[in-house]
Amino acid sequence: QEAGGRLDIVVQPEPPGLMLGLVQNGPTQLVAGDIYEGLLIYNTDLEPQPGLAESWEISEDGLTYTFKLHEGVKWHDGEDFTADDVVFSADVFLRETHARLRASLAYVESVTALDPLTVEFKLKEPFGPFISVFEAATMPMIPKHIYEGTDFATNEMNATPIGTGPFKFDEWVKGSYIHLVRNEDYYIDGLPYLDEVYYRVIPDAASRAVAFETGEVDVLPGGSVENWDVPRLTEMEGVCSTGEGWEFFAPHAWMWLNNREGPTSNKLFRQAVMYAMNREFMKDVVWNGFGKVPTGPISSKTNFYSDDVTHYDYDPDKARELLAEMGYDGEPVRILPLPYGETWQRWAEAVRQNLTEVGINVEIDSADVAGWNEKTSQWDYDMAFTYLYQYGDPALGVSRNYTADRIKKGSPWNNVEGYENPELDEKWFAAATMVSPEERQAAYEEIQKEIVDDVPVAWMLELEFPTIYRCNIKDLVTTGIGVNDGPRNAWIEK
Amino acid sequence: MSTTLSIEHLTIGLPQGADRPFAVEDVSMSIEKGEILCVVGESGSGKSMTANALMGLLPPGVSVKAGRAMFEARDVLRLPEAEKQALRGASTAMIFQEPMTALNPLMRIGDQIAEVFAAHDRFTQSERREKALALIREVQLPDPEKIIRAYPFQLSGGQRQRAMIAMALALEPKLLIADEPTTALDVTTQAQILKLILDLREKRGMAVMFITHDFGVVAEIADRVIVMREGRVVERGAAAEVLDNPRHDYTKRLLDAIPTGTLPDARQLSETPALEIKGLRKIYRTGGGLFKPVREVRAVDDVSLTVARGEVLGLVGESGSGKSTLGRTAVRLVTPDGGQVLVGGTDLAALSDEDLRKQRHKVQMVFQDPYASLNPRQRIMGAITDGPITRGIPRKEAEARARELLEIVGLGADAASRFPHEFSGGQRQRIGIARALAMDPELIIADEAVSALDVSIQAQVLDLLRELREKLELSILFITHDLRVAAQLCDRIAVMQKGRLVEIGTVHEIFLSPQQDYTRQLLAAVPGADWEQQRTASA
Amino acid sequence: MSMWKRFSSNIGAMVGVLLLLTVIFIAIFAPLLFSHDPWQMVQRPFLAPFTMQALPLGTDTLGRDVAAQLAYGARVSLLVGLVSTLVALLIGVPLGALAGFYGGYVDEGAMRFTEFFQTIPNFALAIVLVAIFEPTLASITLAIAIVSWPPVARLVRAEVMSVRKREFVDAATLAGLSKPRILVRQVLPNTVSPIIVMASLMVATAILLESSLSFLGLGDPNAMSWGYMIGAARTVIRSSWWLSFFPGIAIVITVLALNLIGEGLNDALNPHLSRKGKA
Amino acid sequence: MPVFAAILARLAKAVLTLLAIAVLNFFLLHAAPGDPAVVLAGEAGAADEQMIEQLRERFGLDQPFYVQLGKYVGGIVQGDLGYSFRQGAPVIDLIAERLPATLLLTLTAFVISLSCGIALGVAAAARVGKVSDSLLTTLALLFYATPLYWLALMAVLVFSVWLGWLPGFGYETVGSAYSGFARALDILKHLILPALTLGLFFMAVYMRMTRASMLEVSTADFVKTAKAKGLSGPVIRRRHILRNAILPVVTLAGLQAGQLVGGAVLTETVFAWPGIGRLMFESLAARDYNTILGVFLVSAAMVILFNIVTDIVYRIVDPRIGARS
Ligand SMILES: Nc1ncnc2c1ncn2[C@@H]1O[C@H](COP(=O)(O)OP(=O)(O)OP(=O)(O)O)[C@@H](O)[C@H]1O
Ligand SMILES: Nc1ncnc2c1ncn2[C@@H]1O[C@H](COP(=O)(O)OP(=O)(O)OP(=O)(O)O)[C@@H](O)[C@H]1O
Ligand SMILES: [Mg+2]
Ligand SMILES: [Mg+2]
Ligand code: NI
Repeated sequence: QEAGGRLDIVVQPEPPGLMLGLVQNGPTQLVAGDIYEGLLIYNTDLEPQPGLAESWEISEDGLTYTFKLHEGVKWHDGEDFTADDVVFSADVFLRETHARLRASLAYVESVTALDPLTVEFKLKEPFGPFISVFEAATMPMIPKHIYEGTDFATNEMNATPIGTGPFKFDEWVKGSYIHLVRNEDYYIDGLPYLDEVYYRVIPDAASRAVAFETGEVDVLPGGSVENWDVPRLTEMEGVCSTGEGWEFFAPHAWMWLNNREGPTSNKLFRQAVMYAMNREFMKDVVWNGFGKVPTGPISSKTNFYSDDVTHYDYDPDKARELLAEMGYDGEPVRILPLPYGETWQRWAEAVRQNLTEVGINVEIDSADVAGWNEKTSQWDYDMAFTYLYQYGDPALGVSRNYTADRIKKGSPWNNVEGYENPELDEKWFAAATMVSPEERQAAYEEIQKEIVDDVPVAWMLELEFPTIYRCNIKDLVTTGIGVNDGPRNAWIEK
Repeated sequence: MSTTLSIEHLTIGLPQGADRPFAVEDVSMSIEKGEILCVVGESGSGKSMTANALMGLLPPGVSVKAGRAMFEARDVLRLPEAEKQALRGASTAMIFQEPMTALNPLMRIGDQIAEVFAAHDRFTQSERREKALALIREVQLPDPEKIIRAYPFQLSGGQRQRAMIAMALALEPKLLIADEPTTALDVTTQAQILKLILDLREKRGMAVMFITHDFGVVAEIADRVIVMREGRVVERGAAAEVLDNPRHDYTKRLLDAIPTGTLPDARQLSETPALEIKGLRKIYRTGGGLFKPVREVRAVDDVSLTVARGEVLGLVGESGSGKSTLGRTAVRLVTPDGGQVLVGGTDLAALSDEDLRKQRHKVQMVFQDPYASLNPRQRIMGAITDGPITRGIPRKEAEARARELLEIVGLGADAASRFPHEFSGGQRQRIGIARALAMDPELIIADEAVSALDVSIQAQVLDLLRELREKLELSILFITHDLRVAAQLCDRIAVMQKGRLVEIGTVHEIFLSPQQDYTRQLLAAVPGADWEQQRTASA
Repeated sequence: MSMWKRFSSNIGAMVGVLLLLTVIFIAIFAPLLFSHDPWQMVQRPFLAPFTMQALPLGTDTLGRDVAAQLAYGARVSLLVGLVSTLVALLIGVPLGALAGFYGGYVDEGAMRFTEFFQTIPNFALAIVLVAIFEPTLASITLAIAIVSWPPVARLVRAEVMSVRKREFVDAATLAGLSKPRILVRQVLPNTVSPIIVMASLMVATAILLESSLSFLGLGDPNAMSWGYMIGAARTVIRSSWWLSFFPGIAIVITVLALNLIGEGLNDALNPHLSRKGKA
Repeated sequence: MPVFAAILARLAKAVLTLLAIAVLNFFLLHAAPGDPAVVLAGEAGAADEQMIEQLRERFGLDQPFYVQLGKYVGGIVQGDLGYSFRQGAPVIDLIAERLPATLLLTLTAFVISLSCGIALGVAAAARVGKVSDSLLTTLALLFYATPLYWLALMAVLVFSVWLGWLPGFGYETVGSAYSGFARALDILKHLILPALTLGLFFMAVYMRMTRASMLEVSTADFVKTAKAKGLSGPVIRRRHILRNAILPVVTLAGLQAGQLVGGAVLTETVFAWPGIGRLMFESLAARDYNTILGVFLVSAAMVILFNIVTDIVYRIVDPRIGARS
């Protein structure tokens, strides 16, 4: 390992803010992942590794989690990081601001600092995936001395975030770049190797590719360039790419099929849609071969995945049969693509073409990001593209899309399709609170088998976002969240 | 005396599609040192083309086809461009017809004059300024220090004309070409400029080619005269010779058409007024925008007068004295600021918009500029019948009447289907008259109805108006700046100055015993008055 | 008549007419020229041009026929250009005419209103409008019309104001014609030529605007337009140059043609210039 | 001094216009579908009702429309453009941060386009009818007709990727620690491509306009007068024709200079130029109302400002204005 050097990483779009406790969108996670840290880190197999917590223990009954914190950890402003900060973060700050974590914190009875370096989480009932919530963006550690007693959202320090991470915030030139510098006092000696990291804002995908080509930037995190450009870039000399580093998120793309009204409320129609689509072709052409056609709601990368379900292979005749059976009358259906660039647009076009071929009347709806959010969260769509992270466990990232208690107008991150199956809901809940992994495996297998027949949504692709970087950058992707905390271990070979 | 310029067999070709192949054909003439040669002729006879050819300023497409013009032993028509350039301004100079547009609007007068020196590399910067100042003094522009810094728009027409002359004279050219330099000016200013040119000729002995259509001017200044028609010289000779003993038919016709100074016998006027104007006032306020101070012009200031039924009242006065404004107020195209206008006893101001529209036909106007008053995209028939049809007369009937009127004004019924641009100026003027008549008006305001015309056409129109006055008992308010014309046609004459009515009386009163100084000045300024008198005496 | 003569003797203008007619022809007969619709995936993606006879211009990212896309794209691009210009004229001409003709408060009001639209940068306004109405062919056309009418209104107003001062308008008033009639019959016909010239340029600008919107992802996803093609192809500009090159050329040619026509009209309607131009 | 007073009066009027624009914009934007809270929540990758409620409250979106409007207008009157909750900063700061870059880009493009446009227009007019005139005119037409972004992409490709002469995007070399002259040079290098692409279109416009205007003026009588003075062709073109011909160009330029400020979205996007056009576009996608409104207001102010400047320039160029009715 060699110390020193600078890394230029593309960030797209420009993050709205860097205070990870307040904002957790992709770009924020990418940048703030170097500034803030969680108690645990997850490797590419999603096994917990020591982070701010040196070691941890889970009681037999699965109700008590005890964390031993690393010694000598300091905030970027020089204050000591202690168990009180953990309690403040989990119990006060994030309970108020972090929607996704809040769902998991509902299981938590209490968080207590046993001594300055020991924290204990007590749960009300067992919650299998609880060990997966300590990642930086899920439960980032927030400095108590800065935020306690203030209005979190408008605290002036949000502009100059203070964390414990390997890099310190230095400067943010809006519209251009964010500059982070090495944290000299990082608690692991020698880390990080790099002197500084620049996150570069380049709004146009083509320009981002050019930036990489001309050597302006060194790393293109997944999704920075359109997939068509990937082979061209990776074929360049001295350029490497990896599909790893997304295991924790396991982005799973599907189309919400509106279960409430229109043709899509008919199960036969939904099945017809599945058969009508040549998803392999789409993966090859639209996604340039990246990713994997999913079999159901749970990604093959996530724990408790099962292959034992009905497979919807491309079969237009079957689709036509199903349509005839339901008596489809040609009522037009709208497809709402995700406004995230050309790939998604092409994808919608390919779907439209497939569906048109089996006689479905399709029209592409269009909206910008705000419009997409509005339409999906107000349920004003027939079919809408989306993709969601799975966060390593079906109870964290999957069930929220299918259980009836998560049907709530106004948010695009729940059971937007309006799928209701009380029987299955019970099974989802039960599976979440089981303690033994074997039991859970069995439960989820059953769930998958059943839900796939219902086709509440049309599962499209397990997305794979290759990270493109120069080969002389080593150890960039070592964890399940990839580049988000990559610079911590990365080093440049001279 | 030596010859300054001699033109020999000059032929100038016009581009394809022009009304004739040559602008001028086989024209010869010469000008002696210190001589004023007047070139007269009908409009379009090639006067300007000849002048432009001499300066090497022919418009694109027009070119010299044959002949030569010897100036200082060189043929100026065939000099290379650089030499022409050296000649222009220095040895030959030209005053253009339109003083309003002939000056660069964005450049100070002084700079424009000094530029002549710069063009020929004479003098130093400060000397140029001095010289310019001296020239401005010489052409008698008021307040030279100020004028030198003024922009053209700040000068009156006459002043601009004089600035142009100053420019032309800057390098004391041997030959001055003046192309109708006074048509746009009122008589008083005109007189000043003529005097200036005569003075300069005396002082510097330059040769002058003076193009004009005004025989009064010719009589005043010409040494010799050349008469042109359709690109050819039809007559030439000493001024007195040509004016008094014209030999060519065309010259005779031209001279005959000049309104004589003889006054018609007074007629008995009816008692009933067709138009009464009482205490009329109109003030124009301009500017007042962001950066501009408000400027007020008292265009009509407390004017009262009456036009009786069947009367022709002449309205004369210098340019800008408010004649047109008065006329326009009478037809209510302009809303007065005070006073009353009664037409046949009704006060137009008291009417609602709708009623006013219905009463419109009673007073009609023949506009000063005949071309501008016709919609270029409407056929003549439409122009004439629009009004009557709006009044409720059936289309058929209106069209029949329109044809009849076109015959009456001497255009022929088939003129109805043509567009305005297909007529000559005089013809358009007559269309304007036909249009006014089509409305069966009681009163016609004729605003400079003949000023734009050749003398011969002018005579035709005047005859027509006279006839109508008799036949239809029409009243006419006849606005003009030409006193000779006024004397011919009018029963009474009103004189305006700076918005005020200074004098009103019968033609005989005004011409024979004018009461006001201003009227006397106007009468005295008529060019060629002496010649006129001789002419009338001998007639 | 003489105007048409002048126009037809202008080589540039005739070239423009010829080009435009070709584009229009292709647009109209697109369905006859191509058996498949432009969205249909007919071959493998990224087929280079001139390699297959049936697909002379190659295929795009999804294996769709570029030539067919170009032909169908002509329809949308022309339609957007023409209709938005028409709508802009429908807004701008009456407003400008009324403002110029009636003056006073009408003018003041109309001009303040126009000013409002002019102070927002027009591309930005177009983006906002399309975002608000959601990108459909109709909303895009409308948005383009909305941002392009103010100059029309100003032009018409200025023209009407100068024509209104001409004496033949006074003559018409004296003839007892009503104001609206004077406006419509006497004044407006005299303002057509600058409007026609402007309109021909506006069509061109509208086509460019539509393509710019498409580029930003604000095109109608159901309408194949040249702008869509370029927008879609820009990420592969390096590997598949033809995908953005052909529609780019198509836009250039059409805009060029419209400009040539506009310039020709300009010269033809202004005899002063045409004489000069040829000398 | 009356001119000074007049300018003040005009500025006062401009302020009123701006206020009206702010109100109208407010209506316009709030007519757009989409809710900033939902967008922000959406981006977070998870959201529940509580979060959205919180956000809406923070953004003031829970209040009735007229209260929001009143607050906004009230703020503007006090020179406060509001707060961007999305970016967690006062709008005025966000804009102030971006404005210099935009002004640099647009003014450079403007100066280039205007000076080259006029120069080429004059050149073309002087050679009217000749081959070189046709060549110049056609070239201008090409620039006019080529979609801006296409040109931009091509420019990057050629000059940045293939030739490697110029940086293809960005405002300056990030983290270069250049200062003083070196930094200026660095920024200049980055400026060339975007300014040229943005300028080319307008250059074409100005050139065509200058040419037409020159030709028209060259038929004026005073040009003949100038010739009669014995002035040479170039002097006449420079001193007489150009000055008169330039007026319509100035008017158009004034209007466009203002528009450029907010209208360079495409160029800023392709060249990753950190200007307010992009800020507007990105804020629009997020329905960050205050920011968009702020950008609109600032660019409207620019348009008005440039109009006033145009008027003053006009007065300098044309002495008739201010005296003429
Ligand atoms: N630029 C031109 N192109 C073609 N023909 C022209 C042009 N200018 C003038 N003509 C024609 O040349 C002829 C002579 O015109 P010129 O201007 O010399 O007449 P003029 O004697 O000066 O008349 P006026 O008294 O009306 O000024 C006319 O028939 C006119 O139609
Ligand atoms: N619309 C107007 N606005 C401002 N001032 C005007 C207007 N019309 C005329 N004037 C001014 O009013 C005065 C009188 O003008 P008017 O046209 O009545 O003069 P006139 O006697 O008809 O002159 P001419 O013989 O030149 O036709 C002039 O000083 C003129 O500048
Ligand atoms: Mg003449
Ligand atoms: Mg008058
Ligand atoms: Ni004709």
